[in-house]
Amino acid sequence: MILIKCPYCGYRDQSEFTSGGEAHVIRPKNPQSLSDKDWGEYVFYRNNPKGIFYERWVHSHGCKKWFNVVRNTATDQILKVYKVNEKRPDLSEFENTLKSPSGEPLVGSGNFAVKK
Amino acid sequence: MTNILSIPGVKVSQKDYHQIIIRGNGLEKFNNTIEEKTSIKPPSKNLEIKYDLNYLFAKNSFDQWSLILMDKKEHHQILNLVSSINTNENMLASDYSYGQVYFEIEGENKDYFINQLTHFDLREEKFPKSTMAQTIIARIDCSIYNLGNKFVITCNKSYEDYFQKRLKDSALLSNAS
Amino acid sequence: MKKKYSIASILKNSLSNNENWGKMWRNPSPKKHYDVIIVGGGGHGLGTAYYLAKHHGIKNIAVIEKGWLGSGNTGRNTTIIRSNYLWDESAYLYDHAVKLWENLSEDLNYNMMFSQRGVLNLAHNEHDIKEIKRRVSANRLNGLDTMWLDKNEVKDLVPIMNTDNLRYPVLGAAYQPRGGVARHDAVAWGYAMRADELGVDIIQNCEVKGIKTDNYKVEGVETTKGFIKSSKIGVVASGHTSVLAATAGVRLPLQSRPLQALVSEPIKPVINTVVMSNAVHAYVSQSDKGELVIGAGTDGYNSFTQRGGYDVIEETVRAIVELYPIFGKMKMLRQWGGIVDICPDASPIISKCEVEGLYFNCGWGTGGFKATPGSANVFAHTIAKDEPHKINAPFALSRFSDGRLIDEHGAAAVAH
Amino acid sequence: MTAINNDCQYISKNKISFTFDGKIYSAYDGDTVASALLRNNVRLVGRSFKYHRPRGIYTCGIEEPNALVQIISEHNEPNTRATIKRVYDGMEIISQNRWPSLRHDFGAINNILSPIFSAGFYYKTFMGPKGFWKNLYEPLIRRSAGLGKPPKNFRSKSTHQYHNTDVVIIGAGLSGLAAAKKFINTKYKVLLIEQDCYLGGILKNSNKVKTINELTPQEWISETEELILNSKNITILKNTLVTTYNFTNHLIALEDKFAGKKIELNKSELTLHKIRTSNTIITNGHIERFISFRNNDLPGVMLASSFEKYIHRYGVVPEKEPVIFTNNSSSLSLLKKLISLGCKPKAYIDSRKKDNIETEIKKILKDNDISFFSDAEIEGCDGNKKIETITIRQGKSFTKLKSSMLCVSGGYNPDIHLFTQSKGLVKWDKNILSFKPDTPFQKTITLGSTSGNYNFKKLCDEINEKLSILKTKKVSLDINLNVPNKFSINELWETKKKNNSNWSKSFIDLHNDVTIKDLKQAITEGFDRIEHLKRYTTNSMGTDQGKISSINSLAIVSKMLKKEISEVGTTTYRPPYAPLSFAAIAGRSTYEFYDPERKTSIHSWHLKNNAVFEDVGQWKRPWYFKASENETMYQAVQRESKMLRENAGILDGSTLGKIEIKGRDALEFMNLMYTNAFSKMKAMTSRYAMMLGEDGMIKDDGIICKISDQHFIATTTSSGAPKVLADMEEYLQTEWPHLQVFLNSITEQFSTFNISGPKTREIMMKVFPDIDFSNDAFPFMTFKNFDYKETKIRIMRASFTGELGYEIYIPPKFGLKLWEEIFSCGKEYNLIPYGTETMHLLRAEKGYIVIGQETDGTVTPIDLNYNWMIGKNKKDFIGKRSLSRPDTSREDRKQLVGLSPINKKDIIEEGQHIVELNELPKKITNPIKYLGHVSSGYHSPNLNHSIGLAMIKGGKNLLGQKFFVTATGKTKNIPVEIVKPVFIDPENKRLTS
Repeated sequence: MILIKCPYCGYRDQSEFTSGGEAHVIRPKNPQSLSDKDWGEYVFYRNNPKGIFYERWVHSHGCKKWFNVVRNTATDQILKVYKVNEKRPDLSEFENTLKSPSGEPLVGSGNFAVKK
Repeated sequence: MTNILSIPGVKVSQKDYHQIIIRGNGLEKFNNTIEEKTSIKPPSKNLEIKYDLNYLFAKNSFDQWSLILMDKKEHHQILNLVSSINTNENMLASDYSYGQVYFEIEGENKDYFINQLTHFDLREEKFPKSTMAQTIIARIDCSIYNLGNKFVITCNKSYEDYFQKRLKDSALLSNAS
Repeated sequence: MKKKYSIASILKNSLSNNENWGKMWRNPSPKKHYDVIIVGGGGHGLGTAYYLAKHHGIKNIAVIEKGWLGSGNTGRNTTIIRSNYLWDESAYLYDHAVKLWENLSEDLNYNMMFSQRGVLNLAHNEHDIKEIKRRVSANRLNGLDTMWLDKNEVKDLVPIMNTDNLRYPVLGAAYQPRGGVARHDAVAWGYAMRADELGVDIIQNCEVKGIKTDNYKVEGVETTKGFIKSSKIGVVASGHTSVLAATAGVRLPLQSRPLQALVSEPIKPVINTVVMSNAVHAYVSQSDKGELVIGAGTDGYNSFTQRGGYDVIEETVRAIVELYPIFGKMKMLRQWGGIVDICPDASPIISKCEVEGLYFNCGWGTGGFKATPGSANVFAHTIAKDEPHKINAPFALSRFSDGRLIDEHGAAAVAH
Repeated sequence: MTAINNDCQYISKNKISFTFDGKIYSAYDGDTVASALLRNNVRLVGRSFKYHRPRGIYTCGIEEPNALVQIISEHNEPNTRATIKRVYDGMEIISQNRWPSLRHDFGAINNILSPIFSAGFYYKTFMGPKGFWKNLYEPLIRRSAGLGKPPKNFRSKSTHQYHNTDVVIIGAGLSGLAAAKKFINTKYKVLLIEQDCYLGGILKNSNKVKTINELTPQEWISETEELILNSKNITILKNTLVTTYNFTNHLIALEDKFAGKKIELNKSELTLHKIRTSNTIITNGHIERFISFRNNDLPGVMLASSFEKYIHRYGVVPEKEPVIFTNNSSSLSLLKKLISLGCKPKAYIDSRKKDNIETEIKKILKDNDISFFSDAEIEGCDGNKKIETITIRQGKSFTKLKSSMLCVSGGYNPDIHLFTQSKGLVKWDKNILSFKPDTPFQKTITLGSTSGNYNFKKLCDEINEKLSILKTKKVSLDINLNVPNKFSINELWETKKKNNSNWSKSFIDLHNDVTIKDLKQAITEGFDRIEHLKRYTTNSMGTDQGKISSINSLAIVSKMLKKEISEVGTTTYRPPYAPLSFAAIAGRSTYEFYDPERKTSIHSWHLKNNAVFEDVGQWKRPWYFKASENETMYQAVQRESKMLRENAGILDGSTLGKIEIKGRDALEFMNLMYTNAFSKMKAMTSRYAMMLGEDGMIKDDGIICKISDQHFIATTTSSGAPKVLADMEEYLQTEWPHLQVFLNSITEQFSTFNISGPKTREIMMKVFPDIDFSNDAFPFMTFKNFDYKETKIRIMRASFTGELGYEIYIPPKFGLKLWEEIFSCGKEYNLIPYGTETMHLLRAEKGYIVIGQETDGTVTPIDLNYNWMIGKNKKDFIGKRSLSRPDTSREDRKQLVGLSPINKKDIIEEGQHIVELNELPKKITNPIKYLGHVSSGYHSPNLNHSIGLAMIKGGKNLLGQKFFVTATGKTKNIPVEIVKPVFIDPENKRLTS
């Protein structure tokens, strides 16, 4: 169970939060002007990277505020927490621990527990 | 006040308080309005609480405050205060007087006791005196206020029976061993 | 079939000290070119290769697996098989699978231990009852064997269940007698052995690093063992599918989530039915070894760590103890997690995409194991003919644009 | 024969008695089941999993693979480790997996048949004939597997305790105590966790350490414990085992509160500690591993350090004249101990070359005239249900010895389980021939033998150095040993068999009966990945998770594959470290506390008036009220429904969600959130409104009260309330932060009553004599606020039954009083209370939908003919765009219609489907086409026939047509007519009367 730092309440157990999926997906200003495909993308498609992921969380059992998190989905390490109105941090700020898109990080995961 | 339980190092009682939840932007005009209506300056720091024997005023988050009034008041007084705050377009006050229940927990073992029911970190450096937190206690959403010698915990009234039972159950089982 | 297993072959080998068994599959180095490459060596992928070779006459096939065969969700699930889904499209697909399951051990001459001990889906409130009764009626019209059982009939099937003295009493259940469980590893091994016999190259410990395309056409895969050419690539990589799709510039409506499961220590048979519940969320069956195999819900966030939150384990065990108080005296032996790829409508995608020669079989979420033979069978058809089988036609990617979703959140039985 | 070590300080002299397989034995307070059985010379304690081979006690701790017993006196608890479980007076224990008795077990036939039960046996047979697997083979296999019997009636009172701390030290052995000492009186909050009831670890369990800082080990433990206890910042948890190491230093530990005592049922027998720490120090030591040889599972084979532990920790010498077989230097302490107790080992077999064996060992053996075999190994042992003879191989010669016990040491594995659970990386160490922790993933420190440091002299430096990252004190340890300081080991995993018999077995996994031969066969068959091997042979998948054997199997496999062991890798170590009680995991949040119950302020009245409750989310809502003891639900609902339409009824609607919405941009916000248009709506009026998801599907509904353009109150469904508020907050915070709107949930701040029926107005006038309830003054869908006694109330004219109706909102404190007042006023009008079921029936008569019944996440407002609710001129609202997708604008979507039976006596069942056939085949093989399903079906007491609402493909265009509805258990379908979905008062005369 990971520990998440709510920008307003401090570190809390993950069970107090709800994930809101990918961050920085902006609701289209004029949905009527979109094609079915583009609208479908907005409603149903979200990035799902292994590695650095920009995502939203809400402190649903606390202050009920939304915020953004940069997390490595390959290790569940939280790399940054920032408020909704703050600028999206650049990808270059974070170290990607994967050698290939579907690779494994150098931590004890699955069958990769042995240091070679 | 109702005594809920008393075991070595822990005493829990239930209180009848009034409460108003206030939403707003926290800017100067907001502060002035609140001070004018309540004669209390709202706390400005997130999670901070101001209190004395009669009231407890907490900033729950950047746009939300809870004002708990401990002294007995006519309900109309509270309702008038609520509507008077609500005359301001960009403020919302809701009367929370009777929809919440209040428990006071005191005694030297209160931290250990509450930590049977919540993961919340009660250590002084993480949850200092005169601050509040919203968290999960006994599986339900609660607010907890640290008044130094005691904690005040509030939750929705519909959970009153359940919450009382959980407190008593914890006391019984922690006492027994 | 070259390797023929039977009690006779076992006796024969026991005489030679079991030292002369043949290899289940070869360990080939990849060729430069294949007619079809399947990415993902789980049950679905190996099955696809098997059916491609067996039914569609394609022999030059490679299955490329990052780890070892069945190392993903095939080897990590709670092995429940059933087809009692609400919508026609799903019922057809999953029952296609159940029918294949019923003959799979004989077809592959490898015992999958498909045990049709019946599956119960419990109702704990009025809403559950309404949902289940509707499902039972729809299943009936689709020729499935689902039925409604009242509380007493449930209790007869599972005497240890606490039906009354709990927070959300058991009010009844849907029961599908043809449902059951199977031995998950055997599925991968059986398919692998027979696919290998038919000439399929199974390449383990070979990670696909990217799918190469040119002008919306696939050219091959870049792997840790070099580039391998192919004009048809089927991706069946469960949790990692969207990551691989991205290397070909294809976006999929998938989210990868942890899904956890656990087993208890083994005891003598005590529960002979598979029991699932949504409101008191857990599902349980007892393996032939005697372990209680218990499934939890998905965690609510994306992760590829194969490790979910402890709170999910706690939630599950709470539900188990609530429904079966005697299990309070049992102990959890192991817990583990897999990575499931979840679609917005809780139904899979078995589909072509905008890139020619690139096919996806994904989005099975929490329920992919039960579909393994059916999914593999129609996916092989889709790849061989370059058009979907009529069973998987509704499971196209286009449904996320035109809105023809197959919303199975109710039937998925796992809280999302 | 056993002997006693009278120096043991951990066992009291209080005699107790217990039974094992019905026979009474005596033991001492403090004994484990295993030490008590050994004390009584009992060696055979169980039967193995697959071959039902006789098994004894192999170890003295958590790693035990064999000695699992069933505790009859504790609700039949199965699979309890005899080596951990403490006995108490009157305890009843039986052995497992045998029939009819432990000595004469019918299942042992499996042992004779064992050559055919080779790896993969079940996969390769029983494929047919059809039906045989299900009906014959599987039931047989199931019955023979499974170890213990199921537990019996049981309800636990296990509790949870959360901790937030700076440092956790796992294991209070030598390293753990030394580490704890460094934290004495520092600013750190420390938890020191020990699985035993005494601290000391190796110091109390063995003879290995002679003195520390010139104190005896026991003196040093006592001194250190006292220092720790006096330090306010350190808490010691005894009888507590850390089982799970999660992300961000989250640990799970299980405390046995009744270790060695009879459990009292009204008390918490276990406490699960859920710990969040900043740093974790793992000092839980090492586990001795075995060596595989022929019949290495016979009762009497025991690990050497476990043997030593029985002597030290429990004061039992399991056998006075055992044979010792080792490949390393550590067995010296056992040798010394035995001799000091006047026992004499029968022989000492060391696989190391004579020159490599420590002089001290050789001297002791010689001085005491003990048979000594160097550069030798055990070929195997033989005997009936116990060791009788032991065969030693030295070069080409074989020696047979008679002895009943064989102590084996194959070296030690650092206990890396928790470290790998934490996702740390491990590395192979050639010096100790084992994996040891390498790169931690979290803030994890390993010390002492856990970290692979087997050198006592270097321990102090290691601790001081590794803990220097924290502000701690320096400790010094001056340790004198009974074993060589430099650990020396000779690689030996299995010994060579003399003859290659089909029946001879060298076990690699005792618990699951996996032999080395099985591993070989699996590799022959191509299972050359370690995880495949594990799954194919079930190696290390037993309840001990291969604690004493998994590294051995890796080593053996790597040799077979001619690979480096680090290439072979380990299998995944999965939590928990040791089997973890389900009751403890569940804690108190099960049974009566499984899910909180929410009650309205009227709950006590409902109870008094014979309400039967329905669970709606966490709420308890009256489902119906029993007028008499024998009244059925059907009768009650028919009665309530009829009474209401004739007179009046009142429903406790307090559970409905209520949200207060206020701010400059409230109107714009509401227009975006709901399908309806609110701009032209007058102040102090209300409107039925609908909320969609972005996919265009109906999510929730409710009544919106408009106080002004800046102030609204929305009601939601009872179970949808939290989600609606959360969604509103989400849009405000993340999509439209420019909108100035504030939200408060006020669900709990009001008791809400829905009173309706033709007599309602009279009742309301009586309750509130000052209020004008006339149609002109108080028209339909308006609301007003009034002073009422010491508070304020809001009354809205609205109805969900189709009758004249009002909703009253009052603060909960005054709710019950008003409710009672209404009843006393309503008495003369035959006012009745009614529940949710009657509400559902009445609204179905009126054709009103219920979220989650008519809708199922695939229904749009257009499908319900609710086009009028969609603000046509609104540019945008949540879900609007989705309504014009090809699939949502199809003509033949499922649409809401009413169903009326042609034969008025027929019953339309909810959930059944609408078909074109009047009869179904008995067995349906080809799918039958259907048009849709019955979403609501009731017998209407007011129409006196069954009615239905249904969602039917292209339903709007099928009005007046005849179809059939299926019926449970019948092939004959019910003929129905498709009608408009409204059965009562289509002109809304009653509503607006």
